[in-house]
Amino acid sequence: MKRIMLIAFIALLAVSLIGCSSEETSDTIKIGVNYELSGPVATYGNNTVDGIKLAIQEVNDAGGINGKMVEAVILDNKSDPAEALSVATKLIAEEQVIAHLGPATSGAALNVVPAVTDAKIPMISGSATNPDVTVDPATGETREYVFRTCFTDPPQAIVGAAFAMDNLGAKKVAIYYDNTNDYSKGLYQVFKAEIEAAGGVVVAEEGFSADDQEFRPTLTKFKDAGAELVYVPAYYEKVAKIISQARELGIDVPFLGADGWDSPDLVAIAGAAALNNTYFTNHYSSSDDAPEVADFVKAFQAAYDKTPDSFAALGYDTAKLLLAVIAETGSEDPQVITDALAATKDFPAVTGTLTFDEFHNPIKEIAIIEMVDGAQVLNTKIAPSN
Amino acid sequence: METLIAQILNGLSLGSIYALIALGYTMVYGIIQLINFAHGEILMIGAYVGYFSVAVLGLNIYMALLLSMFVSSLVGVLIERIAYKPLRKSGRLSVLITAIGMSLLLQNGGLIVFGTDFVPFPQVIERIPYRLFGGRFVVTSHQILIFAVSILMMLLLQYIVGYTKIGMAMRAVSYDKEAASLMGINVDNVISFTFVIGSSLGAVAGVLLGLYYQTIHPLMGFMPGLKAFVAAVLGGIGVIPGAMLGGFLLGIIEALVSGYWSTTYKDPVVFVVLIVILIVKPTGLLGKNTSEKV
Amino acid sequence: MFKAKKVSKMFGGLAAIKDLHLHIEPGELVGLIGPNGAGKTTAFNLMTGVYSPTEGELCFVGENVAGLKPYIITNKGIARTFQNIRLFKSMSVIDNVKVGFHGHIQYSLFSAFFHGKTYRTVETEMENRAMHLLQIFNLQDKRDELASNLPYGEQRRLEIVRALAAKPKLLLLDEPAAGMNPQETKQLMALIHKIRQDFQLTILLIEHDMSLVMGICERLYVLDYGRIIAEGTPEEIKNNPKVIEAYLGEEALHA
Amino acid sequence: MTKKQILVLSSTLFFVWFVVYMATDVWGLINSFQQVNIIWAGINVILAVSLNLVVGFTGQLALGHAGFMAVGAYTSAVLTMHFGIPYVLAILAGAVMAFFMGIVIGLPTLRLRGDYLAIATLGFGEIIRGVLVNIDYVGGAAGINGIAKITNWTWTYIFTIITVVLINNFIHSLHGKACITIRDDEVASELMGINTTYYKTLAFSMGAFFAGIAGGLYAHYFFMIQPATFALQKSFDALVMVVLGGLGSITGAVLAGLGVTFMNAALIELGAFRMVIYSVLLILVMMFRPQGLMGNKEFSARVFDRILPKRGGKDDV
Repeated sequence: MKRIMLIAFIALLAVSLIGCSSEETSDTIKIGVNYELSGPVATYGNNTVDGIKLAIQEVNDAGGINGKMVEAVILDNKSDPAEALSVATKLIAEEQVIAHLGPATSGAALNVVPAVTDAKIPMISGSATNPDVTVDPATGETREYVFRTCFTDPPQAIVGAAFAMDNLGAKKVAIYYDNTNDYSKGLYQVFKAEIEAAGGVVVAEEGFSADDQEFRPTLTKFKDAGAELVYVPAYYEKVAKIISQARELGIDVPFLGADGWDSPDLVAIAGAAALNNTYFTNHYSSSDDAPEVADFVKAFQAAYDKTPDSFAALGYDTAKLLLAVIAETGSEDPQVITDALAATKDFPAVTGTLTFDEFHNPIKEIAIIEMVDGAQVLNTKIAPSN
Repeated sequence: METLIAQILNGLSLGSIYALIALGYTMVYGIIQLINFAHGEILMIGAYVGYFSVAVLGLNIYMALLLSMFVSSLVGVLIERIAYKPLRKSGRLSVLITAIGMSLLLQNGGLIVFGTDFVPFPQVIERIPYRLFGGRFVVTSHQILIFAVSILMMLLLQYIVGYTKIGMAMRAVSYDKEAASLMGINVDNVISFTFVIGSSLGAVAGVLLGLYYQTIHPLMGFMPGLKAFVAAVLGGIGVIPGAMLGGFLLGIIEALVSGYWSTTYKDPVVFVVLIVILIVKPTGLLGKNTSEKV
Repeated sequence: MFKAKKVSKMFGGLAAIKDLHLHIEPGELVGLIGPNGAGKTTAFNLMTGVYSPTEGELCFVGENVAGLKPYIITNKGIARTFQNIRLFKSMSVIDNVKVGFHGHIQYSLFSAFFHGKTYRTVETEMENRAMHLLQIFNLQDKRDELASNLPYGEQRRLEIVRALAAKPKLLLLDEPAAGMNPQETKQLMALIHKIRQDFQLTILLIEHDMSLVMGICERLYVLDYGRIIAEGTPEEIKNNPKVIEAYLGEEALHA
Repeated sequence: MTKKQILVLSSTLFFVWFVVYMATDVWGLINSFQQVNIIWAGINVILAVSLNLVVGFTGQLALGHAGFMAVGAYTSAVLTMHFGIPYVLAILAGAVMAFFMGIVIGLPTLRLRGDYLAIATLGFGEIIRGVLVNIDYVGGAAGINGIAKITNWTWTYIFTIITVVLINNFIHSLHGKACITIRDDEVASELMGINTTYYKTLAFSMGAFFAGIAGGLYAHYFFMIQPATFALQKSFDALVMVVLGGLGSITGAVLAGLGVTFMNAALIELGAFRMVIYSVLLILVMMFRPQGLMGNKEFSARVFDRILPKRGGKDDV
């Protein structure tokens, strides 16, 4: 029994140990970056952070903001919501950042929200699509300090469904979504509702899990169900495999997806031929000739020797937006920055001209990208109706 | 009926991959009764070596395979010599925990060295779908390749273990290490040789997995490795044809669960099957009964 | 007290024990001897439930115990020691003995978690009884040593103490004198005699040391190739030609 | 243990609680990051000590600890959110649920030899996760969000102390010793009249019970739970703590639980490198000190006797 006393002492010791953290006064502007750099969704985090780093590098190369350099404190949340909260508190309490970027996934972002709200620090996620991230579902009120630069699930799925029915003339669709991913599930639910509301039929719907590589059994099922279009709201790596396996099985119907498709690796994995007759909704196209997009793609390629995917673009936009607001207000007061962020209007982002609505969601045009012989071709641009 | 056959074909192709990985597990387990948790990671290393040989060194696929088998064997033997060998006399628990540690180390080391992105694997062998019976069933060139390789490997292993001198030494070591060493068998070398074979098999599986599923990733070995182990247990661990049988069965079970129920129940079902097998026939379908010495 | 009827044990196609017949009367001290590999330990394993016999009946105090789990058989009153000592190495000497009490001194799980009054009274009682047993075997000074740190002879003695703690009616000793010098063996013989008296035990022992076997056993069974080839008093066995052949055969093999 | 020792012990425990409580809630000395880590420390100590009961003391390599944590977390979260059950009751209910799952899983699988058990329990953890992903009532892959944040320093401390004391008591009882004999020599144990299956299942489900408590604490602090949180990685984390601390040492498990938590916090900037460090440590410990850093030693009571003014009575633990 007595050893418990020792334990108690050690607990005390530990408390005093973590009590002595270093306090440093800095003449830099500190931005907290809390992303998934390891663990199952490390790809999203790493690509987003590449974009963030590029944006900060550009600002610093141009002399910083008001003579101060921008310093990003980048920490890994291991793709774990609890760890994300831990990282957020570290950034806020110990690094004393004035703004918080990330995390990538909605689950982790939701876990961070109370911490930034308590500390009154603005937070922007580049890819947390769950509507609850910026709006408290219990009260229906917008969370004052939380913003996102990506779409929420509904607009993309609504536009996608309309495109499937009207432009591609598909009445019978199958949906194949990532059951372990709330982004994917969110799109699936809205898409299904939209299709059914417009008089279409969902002939088959299936979830896969993040570890899956073998999709033939389910695709065989879709084939038997007579689907005229397959909606795959997932990330490019799975999408590429799904489409190439489907084409091998002789499923020639169009495939439709969302911004998670956007990566040069989509073509590298699936091959150009398999991707013909596939479409996805996106904020932008890396083949877009708008100057912001072209410059960004060029700079990104120069820095990392690869083409940016949508995570990188959103990360870049997120950081650029924040830094622009800081520069504009000339203030390092988180409250001032928060208020200015909420008032953002027509910010020229790579992923489309950005205006925040009352729910802190961006209003952007949605582009429909068609894959033609391995190249992304802008099929049409649609402004979401809601 | 047609769908059923199509699904069984789907299952067979997945199953040949499990079988190929399971052979490696079974080899090592058969000789030193160790679940080499790091086998999946050796597979991953094999896949990356294959990738670099093709994409960076510009070697052809056969040279890439050889190089990847060589490097994987080296890693396998190193792991055995550094981490497992010193523990040969300590309890099972220690070795098992070390194996888990190795697996974690290689996974996380891989994430740091190779990055967290999925790397597209160069499609050096063309994917040709063959449509049978007017397109009702589809078999691709890759599926045939993997199926053939796994059968070939099984036969080769059977031959090595059953009809060669080193195979006899391996069997002797698996029965009784001490007696084997008294008979003049160099036990260390035999165990190393086992790891060479197991790891080479892992490398082949890794490269084929890369070719077949088009990407590689530092964590690519873990889940298939685990499933393959389940397959090995299902068929009777330590029994070479058992690994094969278990692999095919597991693949077919997964395909049928995905096809007739839901993909998301596939993994739970696989593990339920494992637990049931362990309870009903712990030695697996083709396994032999052994009892503990007192 | 104990009867084995037509007991056989097959491993694969091989019979380790074939048609074993044994009977032990209450209070007897019986020896089981035979050349190496004759199946003596296998016989013990069958009697204690480690193996279940392929066929045949094992009766203990009028009840068939064949195929029962080892812990049930132990709790019915058969305890044993092992040829290659199997103490609980990471436990202290006294804890090894306390574990032996397991089947007949207990308190509830609740007491175990909350260390209430029953816990304390039972623990004290066990402590006293364990010390008493250790004293008989002259191990009382080692009570807090780790079992694995004891010298070989003391480990053998501790195994017997642990078996006694299980309050057996029948005690099976598997080569209790193995590795002991003549002096120690002599002491052990005296000890076995003493505990048989004090605890009213029936004892069956396997032994290689002929002086010990001939010295203390009242009756002997000789096992060869899994079969009983002879039975009788030490005098009878000494002169039994079959036994001599079995042993000589073995010696010839060794030479 | 004498009355005096109990007094000193409980006042020390109270003092620790009081100091941390004041530092957090009144003096404001402990910032939010440190608070998160203190809660983690408690949860990790519970996980390490409870898994040690299974792996360290009973010698059964179980890799499904996170699965039981998930059962506790989900059960307690559903109870507080949808049924308005009070916090403490909900946590206990979660633990009881985990306990029963432990029996259901343990009874069949614990008959298996060590290495099969590892795989079977690992598989079980995956089954739990796979099933949770498929249940829409608990949010599927997105999990449950908006659980009341009730867990605080006081609750964590109480549950941690209770866990450590109870498991410590158990280990030093006859029942606990029966478990240890299984680790030392399962055959001999059975031949000493010990129903090994019963005790293995008991240790396993007791471990599950406390893992369930850890899950309940977790759910009501991080207010959101997802199946992915309770993946294999969490089970491995717990195993790392047990191995580092010492297979079969309560003190070791407590130290490792605290140590790993604070190391995690201190090395947060290393990101993915942390896992490499842990796995290397795991291997090195197995190679050079297979019994773990503390081995099966506990902190000797004598340390305290020296601190105390007068030597107390005989130590009963």
